[in-house]
Amino acid sequence: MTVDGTIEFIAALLMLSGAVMALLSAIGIMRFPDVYTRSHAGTKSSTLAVLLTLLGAFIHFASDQGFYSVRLLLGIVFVFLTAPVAGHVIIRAAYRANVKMSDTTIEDELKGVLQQVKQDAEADRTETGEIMSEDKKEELKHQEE
Amino acid sequence: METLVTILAGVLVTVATYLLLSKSLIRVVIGTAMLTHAAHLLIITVPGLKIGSVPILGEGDAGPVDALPQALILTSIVIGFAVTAVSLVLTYRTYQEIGTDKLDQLRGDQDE
Amino acid sequence: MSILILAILIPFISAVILPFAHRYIRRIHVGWFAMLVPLSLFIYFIQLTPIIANGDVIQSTLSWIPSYGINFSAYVDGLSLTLALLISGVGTLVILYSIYYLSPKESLSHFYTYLMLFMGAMLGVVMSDNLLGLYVFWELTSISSFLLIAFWYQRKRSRDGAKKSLLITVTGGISMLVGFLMIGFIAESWSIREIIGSVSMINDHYLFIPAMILILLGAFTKSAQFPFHIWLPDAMEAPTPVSAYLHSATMVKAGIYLVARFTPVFGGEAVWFWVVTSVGLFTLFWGSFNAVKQTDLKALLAYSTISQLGMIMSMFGIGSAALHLGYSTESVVYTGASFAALFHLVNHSTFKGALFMVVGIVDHSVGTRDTRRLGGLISLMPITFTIALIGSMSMAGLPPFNGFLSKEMFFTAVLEINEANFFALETWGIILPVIAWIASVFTFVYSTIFIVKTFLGPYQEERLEHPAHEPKWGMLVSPIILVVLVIAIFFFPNVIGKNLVTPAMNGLFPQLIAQGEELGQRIYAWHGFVPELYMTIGVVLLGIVLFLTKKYWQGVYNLFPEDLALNELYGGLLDQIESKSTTVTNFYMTRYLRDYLVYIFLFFILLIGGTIVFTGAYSFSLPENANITSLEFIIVLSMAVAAISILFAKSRLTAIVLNSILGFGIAMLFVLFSAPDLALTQLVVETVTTVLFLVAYYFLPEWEKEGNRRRASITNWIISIGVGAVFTFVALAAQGNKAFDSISTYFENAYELAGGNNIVNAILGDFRALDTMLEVIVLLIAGLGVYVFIRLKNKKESEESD
Amino acid sequence: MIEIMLTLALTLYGIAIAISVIRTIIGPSLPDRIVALDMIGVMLVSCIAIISVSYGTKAFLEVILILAILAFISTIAFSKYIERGTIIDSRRDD
Amino acid sequence: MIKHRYRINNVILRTVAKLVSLIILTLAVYLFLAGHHSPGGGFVGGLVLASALVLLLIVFDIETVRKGIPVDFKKVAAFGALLSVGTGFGALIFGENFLSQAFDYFNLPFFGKTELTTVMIFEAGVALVVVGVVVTIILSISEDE
Amino acid sequence: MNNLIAMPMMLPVLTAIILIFLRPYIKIQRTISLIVMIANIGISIYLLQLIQSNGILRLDFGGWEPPFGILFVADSFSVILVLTSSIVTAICLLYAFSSVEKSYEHMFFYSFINLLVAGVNGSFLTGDLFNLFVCFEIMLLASYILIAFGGKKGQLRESIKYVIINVISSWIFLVAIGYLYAVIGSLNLAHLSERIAEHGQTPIITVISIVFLTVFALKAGLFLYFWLPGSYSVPSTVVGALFGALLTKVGIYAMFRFFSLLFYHEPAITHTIIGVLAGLTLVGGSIGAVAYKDIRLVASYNVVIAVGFILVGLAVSTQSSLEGAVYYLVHDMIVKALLFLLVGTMIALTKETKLDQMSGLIRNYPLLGWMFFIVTLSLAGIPPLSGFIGKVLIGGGTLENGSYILLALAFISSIFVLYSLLRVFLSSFWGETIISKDEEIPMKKGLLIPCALLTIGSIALGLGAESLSVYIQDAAQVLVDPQLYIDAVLSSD
Amino acid sequence: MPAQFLINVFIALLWTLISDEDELSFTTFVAGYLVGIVIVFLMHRFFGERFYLSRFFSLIKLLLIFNRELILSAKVVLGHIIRPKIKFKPGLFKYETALRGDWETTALALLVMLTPGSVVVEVTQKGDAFYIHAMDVDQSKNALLRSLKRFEKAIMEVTR
Ligand code: NA
Ligand code: NA
Repeated sequence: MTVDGTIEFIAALLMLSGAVMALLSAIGIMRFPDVYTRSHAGTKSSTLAVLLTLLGAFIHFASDQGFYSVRLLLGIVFVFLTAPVAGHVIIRAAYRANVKMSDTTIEDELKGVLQQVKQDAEADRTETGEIMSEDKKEELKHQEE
Repeated sequence: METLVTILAGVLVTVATYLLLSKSLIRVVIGTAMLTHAAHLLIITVPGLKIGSVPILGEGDAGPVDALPQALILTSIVIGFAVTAVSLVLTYRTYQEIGTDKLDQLRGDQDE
Repeated sequence: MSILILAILIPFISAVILPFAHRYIRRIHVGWFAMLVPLSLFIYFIQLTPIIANGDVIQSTLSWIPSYGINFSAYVDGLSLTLALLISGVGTLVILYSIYYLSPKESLSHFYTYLMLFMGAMLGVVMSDNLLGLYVFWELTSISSFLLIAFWYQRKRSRDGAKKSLLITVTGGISMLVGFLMIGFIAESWSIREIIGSVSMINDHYLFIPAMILILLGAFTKSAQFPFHIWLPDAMEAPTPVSAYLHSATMVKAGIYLVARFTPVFGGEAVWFWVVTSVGLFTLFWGSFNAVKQTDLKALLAYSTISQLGMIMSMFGIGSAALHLGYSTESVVYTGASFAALFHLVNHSTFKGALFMVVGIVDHSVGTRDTRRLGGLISLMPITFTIALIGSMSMAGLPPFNGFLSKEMFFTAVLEINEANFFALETWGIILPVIAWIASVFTFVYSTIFIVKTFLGPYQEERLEHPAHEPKWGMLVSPIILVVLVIAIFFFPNVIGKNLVTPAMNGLFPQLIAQGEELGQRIYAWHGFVPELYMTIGVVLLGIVLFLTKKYWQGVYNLFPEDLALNELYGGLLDQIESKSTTVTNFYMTRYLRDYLVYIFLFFILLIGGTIVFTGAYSFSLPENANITSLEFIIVLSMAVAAISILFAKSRLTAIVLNSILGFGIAMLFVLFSAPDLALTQLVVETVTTVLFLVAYYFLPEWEKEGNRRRASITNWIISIGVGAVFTFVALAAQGNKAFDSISTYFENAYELAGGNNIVNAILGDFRALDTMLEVIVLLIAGLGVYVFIRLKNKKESEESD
Repeated sequence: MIEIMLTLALTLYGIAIAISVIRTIIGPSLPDRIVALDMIGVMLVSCIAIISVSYGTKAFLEVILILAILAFISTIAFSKYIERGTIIDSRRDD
Repeated sequence: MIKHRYRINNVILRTVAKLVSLIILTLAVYLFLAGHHSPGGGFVGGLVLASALVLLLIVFDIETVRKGIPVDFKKVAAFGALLSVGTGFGALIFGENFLSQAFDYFNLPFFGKTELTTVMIFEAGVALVVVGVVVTIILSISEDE
Repeated sequence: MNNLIAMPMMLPVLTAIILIFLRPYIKIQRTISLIVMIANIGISIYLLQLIQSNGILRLDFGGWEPPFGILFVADSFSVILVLTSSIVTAICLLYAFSSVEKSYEHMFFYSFINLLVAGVNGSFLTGDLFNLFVCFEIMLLASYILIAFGGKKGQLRESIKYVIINVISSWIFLVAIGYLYAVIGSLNLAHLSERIAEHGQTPIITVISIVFLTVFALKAGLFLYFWLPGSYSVPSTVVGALFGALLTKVGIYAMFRFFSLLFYHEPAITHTIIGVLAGLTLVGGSIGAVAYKDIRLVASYNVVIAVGFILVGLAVSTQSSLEGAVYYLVHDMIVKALLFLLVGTMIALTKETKLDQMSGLIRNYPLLGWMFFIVTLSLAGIPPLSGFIGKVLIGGGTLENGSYILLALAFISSIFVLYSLLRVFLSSFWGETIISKDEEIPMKKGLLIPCALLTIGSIALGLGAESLSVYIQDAAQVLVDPQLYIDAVLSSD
Repeated sequence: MPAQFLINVFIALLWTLISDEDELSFTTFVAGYLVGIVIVFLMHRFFGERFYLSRFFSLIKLLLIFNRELILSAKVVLGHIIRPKIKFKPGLFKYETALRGDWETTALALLVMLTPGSVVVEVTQKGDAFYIHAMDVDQSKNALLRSLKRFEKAIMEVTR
């Protein structure tokens, strides 16, 4: 195996391991009990997967075509920058929208603090035309099941 | 692949048609958007799939794929967006003025 | 432009000018100006008589649409001239009469405008050689008649009468137009003369008889033949001068004229003979029979007119038999009927015009036309009575009045035709003289009623609006002139016979004339003791009996409510059409979008599916397929699943999330299929659309369960799958039937041609820049439109007021 | 060898995506769906990278970036919608 | 409208969004310029630009964005359309067919051999319309009372 | 190079954009719009002359030769329609000046009108399949906005249906383009025609032609007209008039173009279907026209009838019937605009919409009444008004072709036309006058003059039919002989 | 600090011009920049400031720390995923941070969130504390707290 060949192999390996990571994350979002834990798998393990894959691609292009793709690097940066924020925002939304935590959850320090906040949010939603009521009904129904 | 994609387009058409036949305007609007997807899949399939490289000169070894359908689809995507925007806004204005988004309640007066 | 054309145009021109004359020259009654028109026309036509009597014709053409041979080609022969003289002559008298009849408070300018329109149109009808030109004028007569009937349009009865006449005559007119088109099509000419010239070539074309029937429909509706006569009594809502002019002397004669004019075309056909003759005869009977029971003098005259028109019609029918026989001695026998018809045409105009004017005078004088309130006017209105007497005696067919002459000739004709042995006349011929005779009896009866009920018997002033008195002299002039003619024609019938009727025969039987047939006849008041005379005597005797015993047999009319039924049929038909139309239209125009979409989709499925089956487009081989990788398969599958799941999504947000998956999927396919630009655009547009949905969701209600009944939902499924299947099927068939390579290899030179490596971009920005430019405009419209939708709101929704 | 690895990688990604699609469909809560959707977006980014490698073209690199950006924007939008019901405020709230 | 009785500390999101939107804007410009030779062009450029604005609108609010970019987006769209259609008419001045585009290569200081084409103007118009319209639509709906 | 050909579309587009910047200046907006329409009239007339002397003209956009680029093709058929639409629009604009609310005029009203016209003219002129789609979209988008301009309940309710149905038809259009491109591999109409002729109109092509037929049937209201009455009766008067005059005509135009230029090899299938649909349309339209008392509905169903009537001309496809159809198209555009303007004016003056709620208007508004009477006659094809010649020629065509049922339906329908409008005239204009002189809403000259112009137009078109005949024969010639079109487009010059 | 950067660029430009090649080339510029770095580093005390690239190095250090944490905790999460039975105990706890300002707070939050197994749910109004949802409070809370401290320190090296 030539040097180039080796590098390309490494690149491919990176990509493949990224794929494995992704698969595992996907399994995670299937298996985990509530949206909070699922988000751990969903928004972040997959980040690593992307990191590996894009890196692999970057290396591949660099060795194969001598092309250092700024765009790929930028992509990596971008995913790193945004993925966690996305996770944060979803979780916050879930929490504020009263999505139940799994029964195994052992502490919730935010509960007391946000009680008032939640009530306010509740009031706001009804005020803005019961936009959420249907969504929430659905959730509640699911959680009952 | 071509057949598969065409069948997918067919499935989208079926689903879209079903949505179009519903009472709720929002469903109908989503249906129209889905129809557009199906048309695009059809058009992209026309010249045959995966038989050329990207239609950028100097990229790839095989000759470029038929670029014309792509140009058409691009135009259509943008038009589709415009139409969706308009119908969405109409839907919401209708709801705002008339108080329903149910089409069976949007029949209007009978003349006699 | 020749004087002839000008003659037709002058009434139209004056129709435009008269309102101005009315407005600016207040001191003189506008009718005087109007009268100048027919008067001068009459003089013009009179001086043409010698030429025409000589056997010559005058013609002149005004091009209208020469490219299609549609012109106003004026053609004057004896037939045309006869009618033209009637139109202008009676026209002059009627206008003179109207000057005194109509109150100056009426909208005179309208009246005379309509009248002028009518006059011009009528002249056009009788002088047109071009079929389509004729049709133009034909419809104009219907329209001007409509306007005149509804002259007092605030009255419901006027409007109804006008509507009825217009609907019936225009319908007939349209039928006639189709007939014209057919005959023009098979003869390849719009010229009646040329068509006559080619009759032998076209008369076995399968459209020949349909064309004949259609043209006859036009003639029958216009001439108020049974069962289309129902409009004429209602048309009596028009001012009396109009009734006198249009609805007895001229317009209703247009149908008669048409039959005469087309006799040389269709005359030899049995269908023509029987249809024209029998419809005419039945109308003759039906009109006279019904006239008897009328209590309104005008209605009586209306039915009388119907009857007389039927008589003329039937005579033309009988006369056409001559063409069946061709040039022979026998044929002259039958042409006599046509001769009589033409003669009666003139006679009828004189006495009927006079009678209508009498009714107008009576109405004007005492304010009613109801025979039950009238009576005993003889002493108070002696001149009027005299006129009425002469008119009705002529109408009844008694000497020494012109009606007698033509009626005798009519009897001769029906007797002659009874002898014929063609057209199955051996069997049915006897019916003709029988009906003719019976009808004449009733004619005698109603003529008697007209005189007796109005002028004899007790005078009941308390039942009248005003006490009876003779009218102004001006009103009497016209009827007097007419009755003078009634008598004059009796004594000098051959002035008319030789100068008008005989030349007019040329128009009916040009083929026979060409072969040297002599169709002119001398008219005699006295034939000796021939069957005709006995028939007349019988008419008088039985007529008197029937008149005297009327109250005993009047119950017969209750057995014949059919006339009413016809009217009811008309009214019922209109009501039914309206209400059924509403029902039918409401049935499918549900104003429910789903139903409309169902129609569209069914159309799509059935028509396209049907075409596939019908053309055999279902046999094709699938296109060559590229391989499918597992990723591709999964993506396609995921998209399908996501799409289907949208249908079951319980919240709209779920739906839009799933829709986003679709968007991602499409973009991914674009990547897989080497379309980076598309993938880019798709992604951004998808996201922006999603945002748009979310923004709009704020204002919209959460979606509810559809709550469709099971059946509706099954229907929806069937339709959806049908649409999907047809779509897919045609797509596969199209891909499998690739016939040509795409033109797009040309674009692969994008760099040399347009200086760009990105072919798609080069297409969008250069090769097909117009699409792009316009698409940008589409976007612009959407943007501005959304802005307008949201900003332009009804401040205070005052529902539906525009 | 490398080709097989890439194909395998794509297949694994495909399976991962399929699983995420299932999560999107079954929910149960809306945030669950958003999490899954976000994940699909990010995984597609990887897929495109691999496809670029296997097709040997640089033409999709922009797509990668754009997809990453848009997945982010979508997620933000959805989350804000769930949180507030409105995704674009008229006025500053702080 | 919503009365904000509870406050969300959006610091993470806002901070990242500022950064991200810079990246997106740069990318938009890049896509626009690169379109002639690689994927991109007026449409995509405009759309990406618009999506950056959408991000800012979501993360911040209309008031803030308007203050930051004080233009009438309807006019932007119209101006873009004017540019695009204008190039069409422009060709008439040179006696060319409507919408004829011209391109040539120039040696410019610093840029070297550069291709300048009227398509650029055309595409700039396209991009402006896209931005203008997308933002107009979203703003119009969002601002509705 | 004939850049002039682009102007009927491009001038309105440019104007529309410029007017956006002139938003506050209503007077200027009006003036410019009107000037542009008048310019278009002039250009169209000039083009007609040019076509007479030089044959069919074309403009290759960007200089790209067909079949690769997009081009506009100006033959007599398309230019006649452009001319008519420009005239109608100019007159409708005049009406708009006195009838449209100020607040609308500030809301880019004239821009949208210009864009609508641009879309219409573009559709007439384009020689490219996909470009036709785009032009349709411009027209449709503008119509989506205009139909609901003002945002009244009824408008929103109907416009949403209108939009959805048109979105679906546009979709079918796109799909059809995809199908055809798959088989033929080109987008240029002439090139498509050439290739189809070369390859033969195979079953699949016939099937595709029916897909196109579905699209155009929807747009034209051929058989699939159920969307039309609702939509056409809600917009403001001017918009309604433009819709009635222009929109369905574009669908009709496309049908004529496609089934004379592309899919003319299997008339036994395609043209028969068109004939059946036309017949059914005549029946449905006729029934609908007498079914309702709302005068806007009466007018709308009359649009439907005309569609059926004109399409009879295509179903028959003889030189004569095609000439008749072109005549009738021109006539119908003018007269339908007039009808809708009159109906709108009646409603504006009485604040009523049903014919039995109006009475005796002729006393209050005599000129209006007489114009309505003339429009009634004209639509019924009564000579010498404009409908006559078209009717005669189409009738003649059906005879040549032996299509007697169509002949019968076409002519019976004109009785229904007459009856439906006569009902309005009798009930609304005649009868007791119920509006006294003091409560009478004064008639604005600005409303009357445009109507009068159109009325004169109908009369002039009827009497002066000959002056158009050379152009119309030329138009039909191209429809009969597609090779003329192909040669003009594909020859390099 | 911007001054240092400008000087560096100036040096790079100078270098490019001195090289006197036929064309202006990017690689020469980069070489010049590298030379400049050395020069500026040697002279940065004259400007009385920190060497501007020291932040850069701190940043790299931060990244390295982060990567270690990332991999470690990814292992944990993945471990949970592949374990046949799920038996972690999630929880939500408060963490008070010493960091201040938008950028610092954000950076820390990003790092916390990138670390699998922990998500910031809310930031307090003052921005002085996070509410963190951890996937397995039982086992990894302490480890998480430790890495948080490390992150804080590393961030401060970059920003202050
Ligand atoms: Na009334
Ligand atoms: Na009425």
